[in-house]
Amino acid sequence: MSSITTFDPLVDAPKHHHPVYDYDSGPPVERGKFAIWLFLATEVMFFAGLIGAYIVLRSATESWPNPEERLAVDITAFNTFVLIVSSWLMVKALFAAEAGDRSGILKWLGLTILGGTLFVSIQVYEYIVLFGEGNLPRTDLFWSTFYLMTGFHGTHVVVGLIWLICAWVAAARGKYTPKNYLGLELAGLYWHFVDLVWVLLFTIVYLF
Amino acid sequence: MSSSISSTPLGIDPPGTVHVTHDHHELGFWRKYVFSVDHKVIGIQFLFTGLFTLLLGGLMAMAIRWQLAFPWTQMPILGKILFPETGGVATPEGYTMLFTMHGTIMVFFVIIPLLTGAFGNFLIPLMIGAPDMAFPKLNMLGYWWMWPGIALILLAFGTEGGGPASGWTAYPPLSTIEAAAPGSMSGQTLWLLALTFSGVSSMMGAINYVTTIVKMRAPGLSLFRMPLSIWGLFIAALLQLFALPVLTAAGFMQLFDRIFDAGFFTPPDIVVNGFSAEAAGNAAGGHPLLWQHLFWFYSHPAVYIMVLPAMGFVSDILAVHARKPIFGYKPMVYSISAIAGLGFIVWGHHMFMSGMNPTVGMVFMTATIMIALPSAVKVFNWLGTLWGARIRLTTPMLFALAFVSMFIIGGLSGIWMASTPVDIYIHDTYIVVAHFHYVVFAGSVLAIFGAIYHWFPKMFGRMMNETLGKIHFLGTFIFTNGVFFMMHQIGIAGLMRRTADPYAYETYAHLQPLNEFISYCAFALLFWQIFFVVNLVVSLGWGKRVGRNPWGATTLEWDAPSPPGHGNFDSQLVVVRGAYEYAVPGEDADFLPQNDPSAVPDGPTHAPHAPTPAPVHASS
Amino acid sequence: MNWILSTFERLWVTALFLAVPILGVWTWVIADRYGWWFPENVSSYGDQIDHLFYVIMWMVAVTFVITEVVLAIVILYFTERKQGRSTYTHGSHKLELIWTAVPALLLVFIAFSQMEAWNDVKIDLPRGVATAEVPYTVDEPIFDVWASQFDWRVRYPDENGNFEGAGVIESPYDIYVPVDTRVVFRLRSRDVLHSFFVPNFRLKQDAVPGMAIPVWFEAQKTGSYDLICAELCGWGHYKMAGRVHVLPKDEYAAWLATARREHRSNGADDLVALGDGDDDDDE
Amino acid sequence: MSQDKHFNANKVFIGLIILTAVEVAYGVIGGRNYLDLPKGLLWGGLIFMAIWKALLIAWYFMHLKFEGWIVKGLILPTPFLIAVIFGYVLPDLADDESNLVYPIGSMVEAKSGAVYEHMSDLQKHVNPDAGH
Ligand code: HEA
Ligand code: HEA
Ligand code: CUA
Ligand SMILES: [Cu+2]
Repeated sequence: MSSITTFDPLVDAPKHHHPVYDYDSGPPVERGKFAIWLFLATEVMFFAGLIGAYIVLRSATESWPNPEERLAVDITAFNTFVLIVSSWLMVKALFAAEAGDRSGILKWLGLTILGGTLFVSIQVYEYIVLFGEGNLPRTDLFWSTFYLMTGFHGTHVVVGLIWLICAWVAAARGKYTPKNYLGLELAGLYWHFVDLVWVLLFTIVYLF
Repeated sequence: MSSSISSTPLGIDPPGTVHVTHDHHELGFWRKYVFSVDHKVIGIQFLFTGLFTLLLGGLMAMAIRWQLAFPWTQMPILGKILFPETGGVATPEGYTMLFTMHGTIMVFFVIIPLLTGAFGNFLIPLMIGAPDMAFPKLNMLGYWWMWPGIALILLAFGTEGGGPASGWTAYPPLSTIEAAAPGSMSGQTLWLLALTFSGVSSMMGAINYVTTIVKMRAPGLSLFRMPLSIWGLFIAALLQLFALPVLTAAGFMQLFDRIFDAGFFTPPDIVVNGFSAEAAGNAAGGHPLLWQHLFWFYSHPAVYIMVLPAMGFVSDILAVHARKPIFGYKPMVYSISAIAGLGFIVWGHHMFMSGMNPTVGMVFMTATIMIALPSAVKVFNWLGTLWGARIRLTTPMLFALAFVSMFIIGGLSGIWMASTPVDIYIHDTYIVVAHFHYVVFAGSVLAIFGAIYHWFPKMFGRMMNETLGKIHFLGTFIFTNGVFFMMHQIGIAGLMRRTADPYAYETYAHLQPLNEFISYCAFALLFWQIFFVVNLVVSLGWGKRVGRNPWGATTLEWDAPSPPGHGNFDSQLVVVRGAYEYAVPGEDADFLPQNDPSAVPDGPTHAPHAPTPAPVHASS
Repeated sequence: MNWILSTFERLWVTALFLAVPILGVWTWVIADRYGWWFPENVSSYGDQIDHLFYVIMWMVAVTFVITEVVLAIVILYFTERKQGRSTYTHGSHKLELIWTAVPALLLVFIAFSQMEAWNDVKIDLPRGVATAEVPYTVDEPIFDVWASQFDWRVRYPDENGNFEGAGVIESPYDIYVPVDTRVVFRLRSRDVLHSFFVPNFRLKQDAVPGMAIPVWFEAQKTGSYDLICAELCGWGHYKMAGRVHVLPKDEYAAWLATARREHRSNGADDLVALGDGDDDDDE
Repeated sequence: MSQDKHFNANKVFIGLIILTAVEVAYGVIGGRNYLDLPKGLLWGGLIFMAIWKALLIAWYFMHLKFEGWIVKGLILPTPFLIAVIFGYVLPDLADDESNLVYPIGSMVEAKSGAVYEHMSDLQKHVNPDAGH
């Protein structure tokens, strides 16, 4: 092949001791944050799939049972309150991080984790009660859609909690400076997202 | 050490950090070749994994072809492995498992890993002048998440009842009710898990690609200076991100149906092989079509995931070996995006006959037919690129040309199916099979071959043998058409797919000779790949060493050593012009590398008074 | 020497790519002779569908031949022969406009030319009470077709149009319809998805459990035709065959009368039997 | 880090709490137990408040408000795609005119113990309340 240049050590051999460089192109947003928002977009589509299925089955059904008769709206309303509070505490933690007040981070983040744990325990309790009453996913469509959506949200909450705990440890190690607390911010974004999804789920599962 | 860029878990150092490499203490074998975080190694891992699964899928195809040519006769070689208990004679349920596995493996474990996994990983950082992916560890994870998927899907064959048998589309209730088919026992569950794994894998990949392309382009590499390969991979990654989660959700719903008897897709009052959901005390009242909607919401965009990167590679290969700038670069970019965008609103064209509300079908039809438009723009621009060029008929070029030729066929047959009334007749006939094998095998796979021949020197620093390559091309091209063109014929004759033995029907009896011909071509196609395998192996060890830029190409990857060392480039690259500056008048070199500061800056992306090339006479 | 080789290469590649449109068109020309083409059409809307197929075929064929031939020509003329460079251009607005606009027009035309046929076949069906002109409607169909693994059951209503009770006729595999009559029936499934496919009628419709999908056709030629299941429904999918017998009107009436007299289904029971098909004999 | 991310978290928080309270009240009182408002009204109101809350969270707590167009752009396609899903699927599956012999999900509550002693079991589900 005329066009193919053969190997010439002088030009073609890798030059050693070269610096590995890293630079930033494009819009002013940290890679981590960019990626997390991409990830959140996929999460939105995931829940869109689940909720969409529910809405379709639901709105095509005449005899859909009344959720208020089957579910404890009051307890869950309180649970929603808990999650919103923890979301708010998370914001506090971020502000603390921004101010560079480590003990502040630990306090607020700790409370956030507490709130999340409370939420999960209440939901677990709810499940136990419901199972006790013999309401299983196989019982009927109401329950299968219910467990599908709340179940996947629950797992997301647990994941979020683990993430927050890691962030708490990192904070305790003093990893977050007012200049760079992105790690904490990302955990927070995920946590808020979980909260956001719940706001919607609570409405359409418990109140519709 | 992990790649210097990735030294933090998410690669989230403040931008602009300059790390100093620690190249000197060598990595151990494991960290270097197995659990490597280097995008090049990961890309090559994907490549060989993909070729291996391609072989598996291909062998299953051969078993399919044997059964269709000589139904219920003893299958040589493969029969022993696939149907030991019957002494090598296919069983009806065995056949359903065969094409289910063939389709699944080919789509989820061959084409997507090869296009996005192998070439996405290898090319993206190199082509945009980055030292590595944005999140190298995530990248490695993405590769290793695919293996459980492959393992599970192969394991499914071994389970009681055998592998999944409800087609790669897994339509319920066949797929959700265990009594419905032997393959719908644990095999189907494994199938769902396998898909979830591969889904997570490509999710990690996609996030990585998009972040890398958006955040790590070399200075001066504006979006509209990116090579079309990058554009293809970029848009494909976005398709993954927005479509795949819906399939994952649907997959979990099917798992719920299977494991917890949730009944999302199980209508009431059905008795499947003696089994009744209500009698068993399971939930019912769902709707089978719900699955079809959710499945195709992903799987139609998925078919464009399976072709857009290929289109990108082909565009680049054409430009390089035709020594000519891409004709209408921006229209190319816009059409890629348009195809992706439209791809989201046409999934219903797979459901015209499914009992879907026919009025909705009409809307889907119109949207579908419109997708031909951006595709047309691409085809004509490829022809425009070649017109007035100085083509070098290298092996990669031959495969790229083949892609153009074949994609036209596959695409055009799509128009029939897009038109609802015609689809009444041809839905689920072999016209459909012909259609998608033309776009997916004769299109994407040939493009992948071309890409392998084209970037092999960059991957391994050695050329592949041109003579063997051309022999490989000749046979592959001929036999591919022998296999798939004739499928149009049996399709028009009305033969429907997923049929183990059509000849019982008087309508189909006379089609056996043609099916035999197709099968012989298929076997020849398989054996012809020996030239490729030999070429691959020989060139790996003994191929001619090449320099950095054997083809005389302009894009950035050719500025790195072949194979590129750790960190890819000798130094920071600065891009000064578009990706396709070939044969620039008044330059002594007939190509201007994107990062070569000498000579004229960016040529105009549109030369208003360019000499009008002649396709216009042809196409009007 | 080298020159001969490169010329040879150029020629065989051109020939190869030129063979695609030539052989392609050729196979479609001879296809009919070998029965690689549509089976005979005997239904009223079959012509409409075939016609649309041909309309699209001609457009596609022209596009196909033009593009493929241009590709071959390009390879023949623009393969590197002597020294020299390719023309330096990044494209042309004019051309882009042309080859966007022309296909756009074609495609819009294609899209709209489909609507009517689709509407006739699938959307606008007779509803309400049957009359002399319209003997069968969605609400008073000629019969119900029940698909199940792996057979077709046809239930003719009794004299007063009831689909249950002893008067019902249950005919497995064989469907009898009068010729030149627009028959409307409801397609149903007992278990999984199936698809009611009669190639000679150009008729295909999936049967979905839980849905009763109205379908119509009008056979214009007597005879009996293959009924094929076209949606994967399990291991026996390939052998889920039936026959549609198109009888002259009077013969049909006679058949119905005799059937009503003799072949009476015991309604309920064999429907119970329906579910558990012949699956048991595969393992 | 962008430093200017200052907003009054407490205000947003109070807003969320109030909205939740109103929502629950509206849902329960407007629900089937008491007023039994028409579905459209009930669902409309609830969805409106839920989305309002969601937006508050995204806009402030997730400081979307302070992000550049690029981050906003990442999330932007999702509402459109969701609209596409519903736009296509609802008219198909949830359409009264479609040829279902039973309303989807009618098996909720209804559990036909003895299946198919008779053909008319299928028609039964045309009327959802039959069966129990
Ligand atoms: C890479 C994969 C790929 C690609 C690119 C395409 C591209 C297209 N596909 Fe295909 N398709 C599949 C993979 C793909 N498909 C698969 C796997 C299936 C089967 C799934 C299953 O059931 O198992 C399928 C099935 C399928 C169906 C369902 C058939 C059925 O089941 O009844 C339909 C129906 O509309 C369809 C349509 C189209 C159209 C209109 C395009 C268009 O994008 C094509 C556009 C391209 C061109 C038109 C050619 C180039 C243009 C010109 C030369 C310009 C001039 C042209 C005109 C003026 C017409 N495809
Ligand atoms: C997506 C990609 C893809 C690819 C590449 C192929 C490739 C092939 N397919 Fe398939 N096919 C599908 C996707 C694909 N298919 C799908 C989705 C279905 C539908 C399934 C369903 O109905 O559910 C299907 C169904 C399908 C059917 C219909 C079955 C039926 O409905 O009854 C048939 C029948 O002929 C068939 C044949 C073939 C043949 C002969 C090939 C040949 O082209 C294969 C050629 C491949 C080789 C010869 C392998 C060569 C190996 C190498 C080059 C690797 C070298 C190895 C190393 C270096 C380690 N396929
Ligand atoms: Cu019934 Cu296929
Ligand atoms: Cu499609």
